[in-house]
Amino acid sequence: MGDPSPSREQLLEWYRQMYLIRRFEEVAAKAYTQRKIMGFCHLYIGQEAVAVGVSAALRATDVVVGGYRIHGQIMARGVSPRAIMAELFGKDPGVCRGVGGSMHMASQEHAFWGGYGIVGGHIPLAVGAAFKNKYLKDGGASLVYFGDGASNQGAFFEAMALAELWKLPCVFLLENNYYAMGTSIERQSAITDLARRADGVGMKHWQCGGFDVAEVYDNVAKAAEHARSGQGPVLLEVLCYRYRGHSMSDPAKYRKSGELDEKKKHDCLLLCEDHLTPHGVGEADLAKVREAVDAVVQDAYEFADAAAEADPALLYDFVLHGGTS
Amino acid sequence: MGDPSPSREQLLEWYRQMYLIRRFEEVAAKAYTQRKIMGFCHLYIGQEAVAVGVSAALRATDVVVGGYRIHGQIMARGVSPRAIMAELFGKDPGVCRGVGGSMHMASQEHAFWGGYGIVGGHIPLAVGAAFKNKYLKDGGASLVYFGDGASNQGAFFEAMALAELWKLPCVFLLENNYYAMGTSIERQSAITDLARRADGVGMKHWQCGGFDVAEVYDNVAKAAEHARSGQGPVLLEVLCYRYRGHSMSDPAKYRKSGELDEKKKHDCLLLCEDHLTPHGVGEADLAKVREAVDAVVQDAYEFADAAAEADPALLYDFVLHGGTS
Amino acid sequence: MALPIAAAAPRTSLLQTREALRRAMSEEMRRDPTVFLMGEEVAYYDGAYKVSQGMLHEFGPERVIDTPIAENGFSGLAIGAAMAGLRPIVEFMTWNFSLVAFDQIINNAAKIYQMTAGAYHVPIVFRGPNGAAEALGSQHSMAFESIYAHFPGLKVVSVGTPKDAYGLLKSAIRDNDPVMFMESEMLYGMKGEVPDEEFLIPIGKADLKRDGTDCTLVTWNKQIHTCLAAAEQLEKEGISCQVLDLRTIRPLDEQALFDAVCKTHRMVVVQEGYTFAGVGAEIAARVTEACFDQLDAPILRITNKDLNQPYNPTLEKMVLPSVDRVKDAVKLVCSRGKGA
Amino acid sequence: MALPIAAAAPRTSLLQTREALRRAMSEEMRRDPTVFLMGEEVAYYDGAYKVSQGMLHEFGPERVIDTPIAENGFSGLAIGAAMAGLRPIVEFMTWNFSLVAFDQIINNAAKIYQMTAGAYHVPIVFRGPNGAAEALGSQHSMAFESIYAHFPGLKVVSVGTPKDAYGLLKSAIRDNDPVMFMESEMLYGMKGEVPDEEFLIPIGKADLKRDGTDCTLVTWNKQIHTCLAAAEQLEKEGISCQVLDLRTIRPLDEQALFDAVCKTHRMVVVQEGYTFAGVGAEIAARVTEACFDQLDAPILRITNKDLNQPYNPTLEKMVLPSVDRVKDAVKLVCSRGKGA
Ligand SMILES: Cc1ncc(C[n+]2csc(CCOP(=O)(O)OP(=O)(O)O)c2C)c(N)n1
Ligand SMILES: Cc1ncc(C[n+]2csc(CCOP(=O)(O)OP(=O)(O)O)c2C)c(N)n1
Ligand SMILES: [Mg+2]
Ligand SMILES: [Mg+2]
Repeated sequence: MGDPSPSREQLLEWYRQMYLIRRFEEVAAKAYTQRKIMGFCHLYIGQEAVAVGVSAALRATDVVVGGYRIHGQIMARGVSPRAIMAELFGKDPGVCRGVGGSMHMASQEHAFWGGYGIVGGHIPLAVGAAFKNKYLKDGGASLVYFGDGASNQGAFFEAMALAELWKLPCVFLLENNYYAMGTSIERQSAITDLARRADGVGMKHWQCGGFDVAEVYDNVAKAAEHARSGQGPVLLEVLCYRYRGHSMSDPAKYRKSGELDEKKKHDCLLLCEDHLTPHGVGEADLAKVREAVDAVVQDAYEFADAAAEADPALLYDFVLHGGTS
Repeated sequence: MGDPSPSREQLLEWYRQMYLIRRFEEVAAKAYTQRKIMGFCHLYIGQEAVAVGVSAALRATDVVVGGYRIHGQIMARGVSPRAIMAELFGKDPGVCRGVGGSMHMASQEHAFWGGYGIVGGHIPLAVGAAFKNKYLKDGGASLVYFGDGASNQGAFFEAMALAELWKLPCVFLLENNYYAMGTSIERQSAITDLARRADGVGMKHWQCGGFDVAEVYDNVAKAAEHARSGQGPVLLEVLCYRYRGHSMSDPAKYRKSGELDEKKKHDCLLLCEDHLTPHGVGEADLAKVREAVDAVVQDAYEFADAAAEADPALLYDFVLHGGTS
Repeated sequence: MALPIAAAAPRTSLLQTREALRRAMSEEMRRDPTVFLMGEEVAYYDGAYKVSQGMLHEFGPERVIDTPIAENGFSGLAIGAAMAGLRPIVEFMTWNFSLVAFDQIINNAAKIYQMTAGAYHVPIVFRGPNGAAEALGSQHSMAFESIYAHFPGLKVVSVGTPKDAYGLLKSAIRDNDPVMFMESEMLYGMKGEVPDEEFLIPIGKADLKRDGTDCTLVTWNKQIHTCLAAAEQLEKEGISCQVLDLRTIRPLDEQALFDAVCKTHRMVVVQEGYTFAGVGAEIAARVTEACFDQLDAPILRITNKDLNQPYNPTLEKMVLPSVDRVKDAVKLVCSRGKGA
Repeated sequence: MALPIAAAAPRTSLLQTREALRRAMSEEMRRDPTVFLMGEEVAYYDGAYKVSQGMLHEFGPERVIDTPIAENGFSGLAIGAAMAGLRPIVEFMTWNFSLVAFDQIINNAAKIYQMTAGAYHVPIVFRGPNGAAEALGSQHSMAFESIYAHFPGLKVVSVGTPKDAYGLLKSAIRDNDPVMFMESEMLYGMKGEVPDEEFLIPIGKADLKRDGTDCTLVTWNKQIHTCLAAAEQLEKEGISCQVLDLRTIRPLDEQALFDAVCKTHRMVVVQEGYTFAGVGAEIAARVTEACFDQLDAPILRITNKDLNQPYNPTLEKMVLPSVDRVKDAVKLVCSRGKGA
């Protein structure tokens, strides 16, 4: 159950994680312009409270499945910035040995399944993880992240219907950041409160804010508890916002004027600072946290830059597993 | 707008059509056991009021798209029993020249698009027809038939979402006959009032009975009017029942005991007779109708039996259209 | 343990293909509690083609699971379950319906092991009847070997006898990669001897179903029987054909193909399904590349005529490979002398 | 009308591929009000790769239509619109996303004309970038010619120059059958001369992009440029290659292939995408069957290594066809003497 008033330590740790994600993404953006990162690079800046709140509310063994905007999601799961940055650089110590890239990162140790580039195509996988939880009665649950855009895919609907029919312990976490690339929510869907998608299959659903990490934490904890209890899955719509373009090549000219500045007033770091003030945490303390994080990210950048390229042998190592049970 | 009290002539014509479908299917069943019809043969017996009510409520130019249980649906559109029976027999004068078969029958003259074997895969096509109605502002609407089983397919969800987003004049007609093959509705879906599927996309929806042809007529007329008005599509769930097995090889042992007999008490022909009684139509009049229909169906059988086989040239005629605009 | 004095012939039973498949699944489910069966009508209905008859009774509804008609959803769910450590068998009522789930199979099942650099793998079997049955029309008659064999990350097995069905399905269930396992509605009732003692047949090994010297017929699934019939008739006409049953389409048993062509110097591939860029093309291209100087004639392909399937049964037969078409092709390649 | 005294060289303009495509679509939309463009981000965003830049402005939101991310739904919708008499152009942001819509394309677009015995046909173009761009990883780098060319009822076009892009897209839009039209993200910015006067290039006709005598390189889309570069280098080494750009994959220009092999007696197919049962296999099998005695060497295929695409750009390049791989293959086939 979500703790209504998180402790000073918890808040500080959340602050650190959110700032880590933000700083990491800023450095990744720089590395992209240096062509050290190639292909796609979808930044998470603005949505940090979601991944951090989610991860805090789940067990380390609960399976988490992400789409393609995953740097923050996998980092919040505990994968090291070094391993993530090296992956972006296509290097051997990358979390997927440099063969995955920005969109395909997974770590079994952290029960993070990736990392999928087909919008919506990853959602049924999480229901499969929840199926296994029920099959083995292991008390686990799964959570899948996806966007407002993905909520138009048939795979999402089928996954919800199956999860609800079989009462599988899965949390469908819809990050509604109001845009799918340049298409605003009212141009992609007749309803804009997307939690209602669940009505079509009779699934429990609600909406919450995605700027306040404590609010995310509470709501995900409630949703996971509901799912784990055997009462069925939950569709949790989290209202959030991405500050950057969809990908590095998107100037995001489609925003309404003033919209971004308006959203930034509720920035997750600011809100977290507000939570921390009553605990006596001031700007000096936070600056120290940030400084430490800056060093971690700089280290990740240097590590990735110096690391060995992905090994050509990997081409052949990962065609087929080859083993048998 | 549906007429609340249909005339004697209208009722008699509906009676004739419903009985025609039933009789046709009985003879088709016989022909199947004689191996004159091959492959699949999905009978419509029990659901006749749906197709007849639907067709009466639509314009001749409105596009109608069916799934695979279509003999009754295409007949209610006005295609001759001869052409349908010949199709089932794989003969040249069949409505699709004997290359379509039971599941693939279409007639441009009757704006009946078929005839599709992939459950749910036909639904987006009808939305495309409605898209054309809106694009050309031609005042038309489209209707698509599908079953409770099909309501689990992603294609259905995506089709609904698009139709509602763009307010396309499409009626989604869900024939809920409580089973998809041997799977009863509560074993395929967490909700059993399937009209609620539309809630997930904010679409208008309601439920009506499918045994009383006048009731179907009224509801479809209302739904089509709503769609045509530009207010958006409608999901209309029609509660009905199939008397026979899913296909000819299905003994339908999955029914609850007594269920079939219970349903038959509301047989569409009986209900229609009840409507006709106040009009002074008695058993003798109805017997005459049935006798005439029996002859039509017998003629269709003989016609199909005597007709030429499908022409081998058709193999090559219909690979590609080949033309240009 | 003392050996019997004379090796007794192994005991066998006459099984229908569906019984052989059922035996394979049931044995594997007894052996390994993580194996389960999922699909439309597999449980209470006993399977649309009765392959899983009685399995619900033995294993219960947690392990023999009826699904709604949502192939994309339940295929993706099963792939996820496989990543999580279970070993799903997914029945497609027929392979035709797998097209709805194509994205899950290609973008997830086939790629996850590679994409995650080995962090996850997908031990799953998709199985069901494949190819034309009888007069099922355009959307229910496709053969899928060529479609799935195109994709690295998948294995494709296609069986034509009860014994192979049994031995290969067991291997497929134990395999740690996604296996597309293709059967045939037309063969479910066909009977054949299957040893009573448990055995496996390895994925990736072709099987010579008939020996011969003049021409090799390469085939699989129900076309084995077309080829055997053609070979028998050709024998009477003085042409000796061997019939090589590939059984596994991907990975292809190259060595068996190369050996065959080195022996007979002529080859005809008999394949159901579309012609263009089909498995027949792959075999012809690959064997020709490797054994160009061994070939006395080009490798011919007998496939479906490159058309969508019509309903009318007579027309349907004209589209499919037939004994006559196979015989004609063999005679054509044999009309070329060695070294001509 | 009097002819000009001397035929003036046709006026041309230097266009990017994306501009050529845009010009083709815009002209056809001006000509025919039933033509419309639909896809993700094609309207307000001007296209993910700016192919449709400015088209919303000219044609308005009724004819240049942004869709939600629902490829299966909007592809089916567009197929229905085509049956109803419109002529949709559907842009896939990349062809990778078409796998989600595979059922609609294969079971509906490709079959409706046949299934309805001609009552309905489907004049539709699906188009978008195809093949690997740069470091987009496993799920965003596939080439789809081989996948779609397998299916009767579809046409497959894959272009590699601005002029061909223009002339063939116009033909595709006017075609009454479903055309899968494949471009390349890597070529959108490439410039080439395109005649100012309107013209069409027929579907089904290959184009000799370079003449030569020793070996024919058969290719299409961006591998044209690999082949041209290889041919240039080989020329200096004394090997003369011709480069045959197929442009249309299905229907295949058999005659052009047969003519080429009769001339050079050696052929290498250079194809992006997976090897197994790819278009390269079809060409090798078909040409070998028809021209066996004309071949001095087996037809070789240079394709993607038969692997899923890794992200790392160096590894990615190792998977794709390259000038060096093409040169090696040509040298290998040319090491065989005529009639050897
Ligand atoms: C099936 C598919 N279609 C299209 C794309 C291209 N694409 C990548 S991300 C994206 C927008 C997704 O929007 P949303 O789900 O809201 O996620 P967000 O980017 O806001 O995190 C699109 C259209 C894709 N990757 N997969
Ligand atoms: C995609 C797909 N999956 C499975 C099938 C096999 N199948 C044919 S009909 C049917 C049941 C359909 O049930 P419903 O939609 O309720 O229609 P009804 O038979 O009741 O008319 C199934 C599973 C199919 N044809 N297509
Ligand atoms: Mg979004
Ligand atoms: Mg039903």
